[in-house]
Amino acid sequence: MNVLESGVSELFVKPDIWNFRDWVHKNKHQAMTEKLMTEQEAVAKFVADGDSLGTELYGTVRAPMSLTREIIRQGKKHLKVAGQGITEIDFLLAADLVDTLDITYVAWEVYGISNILRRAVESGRVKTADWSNGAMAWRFKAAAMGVPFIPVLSMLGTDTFRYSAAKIVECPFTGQKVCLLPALFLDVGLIHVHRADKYGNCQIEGISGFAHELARASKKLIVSAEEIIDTEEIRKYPEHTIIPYYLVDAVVHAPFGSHPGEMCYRYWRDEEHLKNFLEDSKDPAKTKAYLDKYIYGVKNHEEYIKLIGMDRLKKLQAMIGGR
Amino acid sequence: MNVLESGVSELFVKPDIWNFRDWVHKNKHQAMTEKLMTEQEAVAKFVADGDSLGTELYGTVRAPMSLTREIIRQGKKHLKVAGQGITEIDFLLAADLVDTLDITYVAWEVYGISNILRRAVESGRVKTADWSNGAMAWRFKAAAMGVPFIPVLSMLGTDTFRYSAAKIVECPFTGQKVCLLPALFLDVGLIHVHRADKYGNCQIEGISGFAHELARASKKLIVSAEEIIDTEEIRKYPEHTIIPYYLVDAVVHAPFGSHPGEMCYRYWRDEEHLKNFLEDSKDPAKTKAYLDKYIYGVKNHEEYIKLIGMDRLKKLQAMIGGR
Amino acid sequence: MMAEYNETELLICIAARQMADNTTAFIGTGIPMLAAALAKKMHAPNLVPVFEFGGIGASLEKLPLGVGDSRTFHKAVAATGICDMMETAARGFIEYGFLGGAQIDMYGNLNTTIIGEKYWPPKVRLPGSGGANEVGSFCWKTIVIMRQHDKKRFVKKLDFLTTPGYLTGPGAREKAGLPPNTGPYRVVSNLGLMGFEEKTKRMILLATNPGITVQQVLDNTDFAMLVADKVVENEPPSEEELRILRTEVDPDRLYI
Amino acid sequence: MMAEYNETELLICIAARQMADNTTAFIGTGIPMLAAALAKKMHAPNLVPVFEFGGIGASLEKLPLGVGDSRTFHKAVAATGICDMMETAARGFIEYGFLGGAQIDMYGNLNTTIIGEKYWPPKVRLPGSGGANEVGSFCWKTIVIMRQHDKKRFVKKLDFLTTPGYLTGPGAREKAGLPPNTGPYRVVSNLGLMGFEEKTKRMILLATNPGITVQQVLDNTDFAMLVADKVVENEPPSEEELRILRTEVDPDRLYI
Repeated sequence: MNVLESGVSELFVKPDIWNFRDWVHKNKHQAMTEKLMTEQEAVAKFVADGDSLGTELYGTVRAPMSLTREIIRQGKKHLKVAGQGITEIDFLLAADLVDTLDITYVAWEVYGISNILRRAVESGRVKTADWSNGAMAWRFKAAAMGVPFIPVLSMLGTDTFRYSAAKIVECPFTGQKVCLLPALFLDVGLIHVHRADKYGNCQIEGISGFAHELARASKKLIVSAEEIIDTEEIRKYPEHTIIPYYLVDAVVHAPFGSHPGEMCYRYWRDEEHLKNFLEDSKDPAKTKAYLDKYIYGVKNHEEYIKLIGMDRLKKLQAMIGGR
Repeated sequence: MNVLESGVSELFVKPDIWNFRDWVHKNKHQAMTEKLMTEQEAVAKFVADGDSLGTELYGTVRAPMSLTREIIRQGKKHLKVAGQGITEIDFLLAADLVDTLDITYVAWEVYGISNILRRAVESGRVKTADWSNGAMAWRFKAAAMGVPFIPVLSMLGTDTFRYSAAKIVECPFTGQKVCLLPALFLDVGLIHVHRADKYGNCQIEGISGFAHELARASKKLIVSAEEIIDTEEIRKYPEHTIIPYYLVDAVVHAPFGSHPGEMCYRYWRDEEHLKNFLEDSKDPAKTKAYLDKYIYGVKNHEEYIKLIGMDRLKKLQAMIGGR
Repeated sequence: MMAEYNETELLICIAARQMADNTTAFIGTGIPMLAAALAKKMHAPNLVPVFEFGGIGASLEKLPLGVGDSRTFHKAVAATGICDMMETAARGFIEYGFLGGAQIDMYGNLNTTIIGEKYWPPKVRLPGSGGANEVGSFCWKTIVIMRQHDKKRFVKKLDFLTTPGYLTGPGAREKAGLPPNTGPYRVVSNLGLMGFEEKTKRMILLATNPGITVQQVLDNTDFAMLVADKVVENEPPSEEELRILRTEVDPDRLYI
Repeated sequence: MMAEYNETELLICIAARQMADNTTAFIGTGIPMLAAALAKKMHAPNLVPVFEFGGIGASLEKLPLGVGDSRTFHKAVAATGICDMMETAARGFIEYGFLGGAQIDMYGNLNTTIIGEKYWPPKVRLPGSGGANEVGSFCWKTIVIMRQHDKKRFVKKLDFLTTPGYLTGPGAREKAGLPPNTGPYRVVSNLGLMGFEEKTKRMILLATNPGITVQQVLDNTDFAMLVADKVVENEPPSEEELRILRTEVDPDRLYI
């Protein structure tokens, strides 16, 4: 294939579909098996040093925060992170567990840029390749399709393309320029959902972000759920299953698993907590103190919930909008 | 782009995304406007001779049969049909309205091959290009993504590829052979759904086939619905909207719109009617008689329903499984 | 006393026995549906049927009439769409794929598109690939059902190669760009059960059906069929298999 | 008597006025959300807000805090995902796109990635493209909000071209492979309102904000800004606009 232009950044994860297929065939259960376990068990079993890792959805929104905290607690390091997010990426960077970042956006939206990202990248500790938000989602989509790349018409003409690892070719049907994005197959994906059964069949309410794509792009998939439901419930509305069991390796029951982020129809985001962390994040020592208190200082998600306090969490529940 | 091999069939519809974008921008409403109309109005307004046309789902399953019958009644001809189906394709072919067929599968599943297809294609009246079922769905997916092609790893090594209009190239990331499918942008798409509001926001129960993709691949989209619901219902469960209003040009209220096919959770397929048609289809005169009776002989879907009879339809309702 | 059975019942039973428990299987219309339902009720209760229009893990309490009908996702664990199913197979999640064909060659390649020498207009137009091309490309093991074993169907050269078997032999799938370690696994016909020889990827007779000789199979095959060192005879349907098939799987006798 | 207002309120009002009724708009965090909500309550009741993580046509009764939060799809007509949204824009269904940036050049190209000369390690690491690259590539008309109009932000040369404006001038977008007839439409800053000259695709001053002179705008712009033949003065926020903004759009004063 005649390549007109290539992005100059390193391709941190090679788009090897044959390797993915073989891994799946050797390691995943085709039948429905029970996968309920704790965060500790799931992370110990399915996250390894050096893994490529992706989280969904987005820092303050339906994010797998209890899983992220457990990864930090267990000190899984040299991670290759697919960086779309806020809190979860900030945490991983602050704990110094990240080697490379396929970054599209790490910041606090209206509250501004991430101080932790700045320190991690400007110091040269973390290597980056840049992509657009669409590009990252499409890279997962390519992996979900089981193909090595996917064509898109964005990224073109920009430094975002130039400092990615994408390629531009000429379309053999129309002659137009097309940007090819390499599929992003992850070693581990983390997704927080509203409901799952013990086999890993999952339902999500509201927007689905890139859950469909990331779930299918992951060799190992750890799901945390606000609620564990009976499989009969799943079978009653099969069209609501966004993640079928065979994609899933571990199901973790994690009420308030997205805290300090929100979970639509369940609880609103903890604005005060987030603002305090954002303030702390300006200073490395205070950032460390935050991690010490909220992550290293608690044994597990249950203790974290106790530390935050049910009164506070009930208030967040009361603040969330209905349908 | 260095093409290793090209399918030899004609590309009946060019994958022109710029043309699609311009058409959409000039002709579609961005705001929510009321689109309720009859089959007659919808087909008269939005189907033209020579159009490329696709139907979803599949002959005997949630198929837009009332719309298909109306197209035949109005004699829209020289159609370029995306051929995945049974009854609806047989009807269009029998009425001699089809010039070209991007075919993946036209047959009666366990009841065997289509006699009407045989007559239409073996006589040389209808030109064909062959594709796999996945390939056709992916061609719609490419169009839905707004790109001119999509890579897949099927079709390779076969005559199905050779007599398609696809191309094989070398992946610039991995060096492996990849089949590129041209996007299939349709002039008109027809989809039958369970529920729609007057603006065209649609919900589908059960499997969604390729509704997501075909809806997004169509310049003009006509939706028929078993039930017209209030927009408040749509807004209550926005995650159940598979087709948002802006894709839709016409909403037709068509109870039993999939007859003689089934509609999951609503009514079972009319086995006797289908078997009789299948028997009739063996003979051109009898096929014509069928069309005369059930299509040309009735003015509209309402009359068709009367002809079939509510007693019969109620029996089909009683035969369908629950959840 | 041996139970009486017809040829369809025999095919269903032999096909059902090929599927291991705790696996996923891409199911087509007809015999594969019955075979999957029977297997689930016999030796493979945890078999997960997958249908190309989106049904995953249906109960198969009632027999579907088509690969998209509501019975393919009745009490299923998921009901998605065709792209998701094909892509699930593409990513290596589906063990078995069931296929049928008008013609098969010695490498397990299949024709379901046309009969005759010319593509268009063809002498006989068949249905086309449907999902077969993806099933034959992506599933780890494909099982082919051929109801009629004769020289017109087990041919030296296909009129049209719709769905890939081993193409032209060892290494050909990989060379064409198809996934490694995939391909035809079994062929179930009214005369016997065939597999594919490891080295040559050629079709090899493993077992004959009750009352059928090896010679009869060879006489009804246009290409040079390999023959296993020890060809066994397939067990006829057991009474248990027949009872389940007739009273639970297809009580309305839609297929059998 | 003229109502008092702050700079943020002015920016919101001017941004809101740029959106026509009966259109779709791709909405980012902050000012675009307030502008869209205000426009809906003023002149554009049928404006449809679209958010990148899947919210389509939300009521915007309560102000979202992020582009994925539950308010972006509260009472929405659809709640899908990021791919669907980006692809909807790719197919030409989205009229307006709202963007912001750390730097903008005379062709409306934007930088939100790094400050400094070296990509890695950079002097200052900014958030990255996020959805901006797709918004700037696919929406028909992009509207850029620049809260601070000065020479460090309205620059001759970007440190990094994150999101495409007109790139290097007329025809450059098309040459790069981007959709025809798209690109930057308006730039709303604290000093004035800019557009892009038809022929040269260069930024052109259309209107100054109340109390701001043309010369002030030019003095605070590093590149040679074109100036319209007749530069008008933007109307200050009306009492009606301010009332709605303060009591209905952002009663908790999260942003204003």
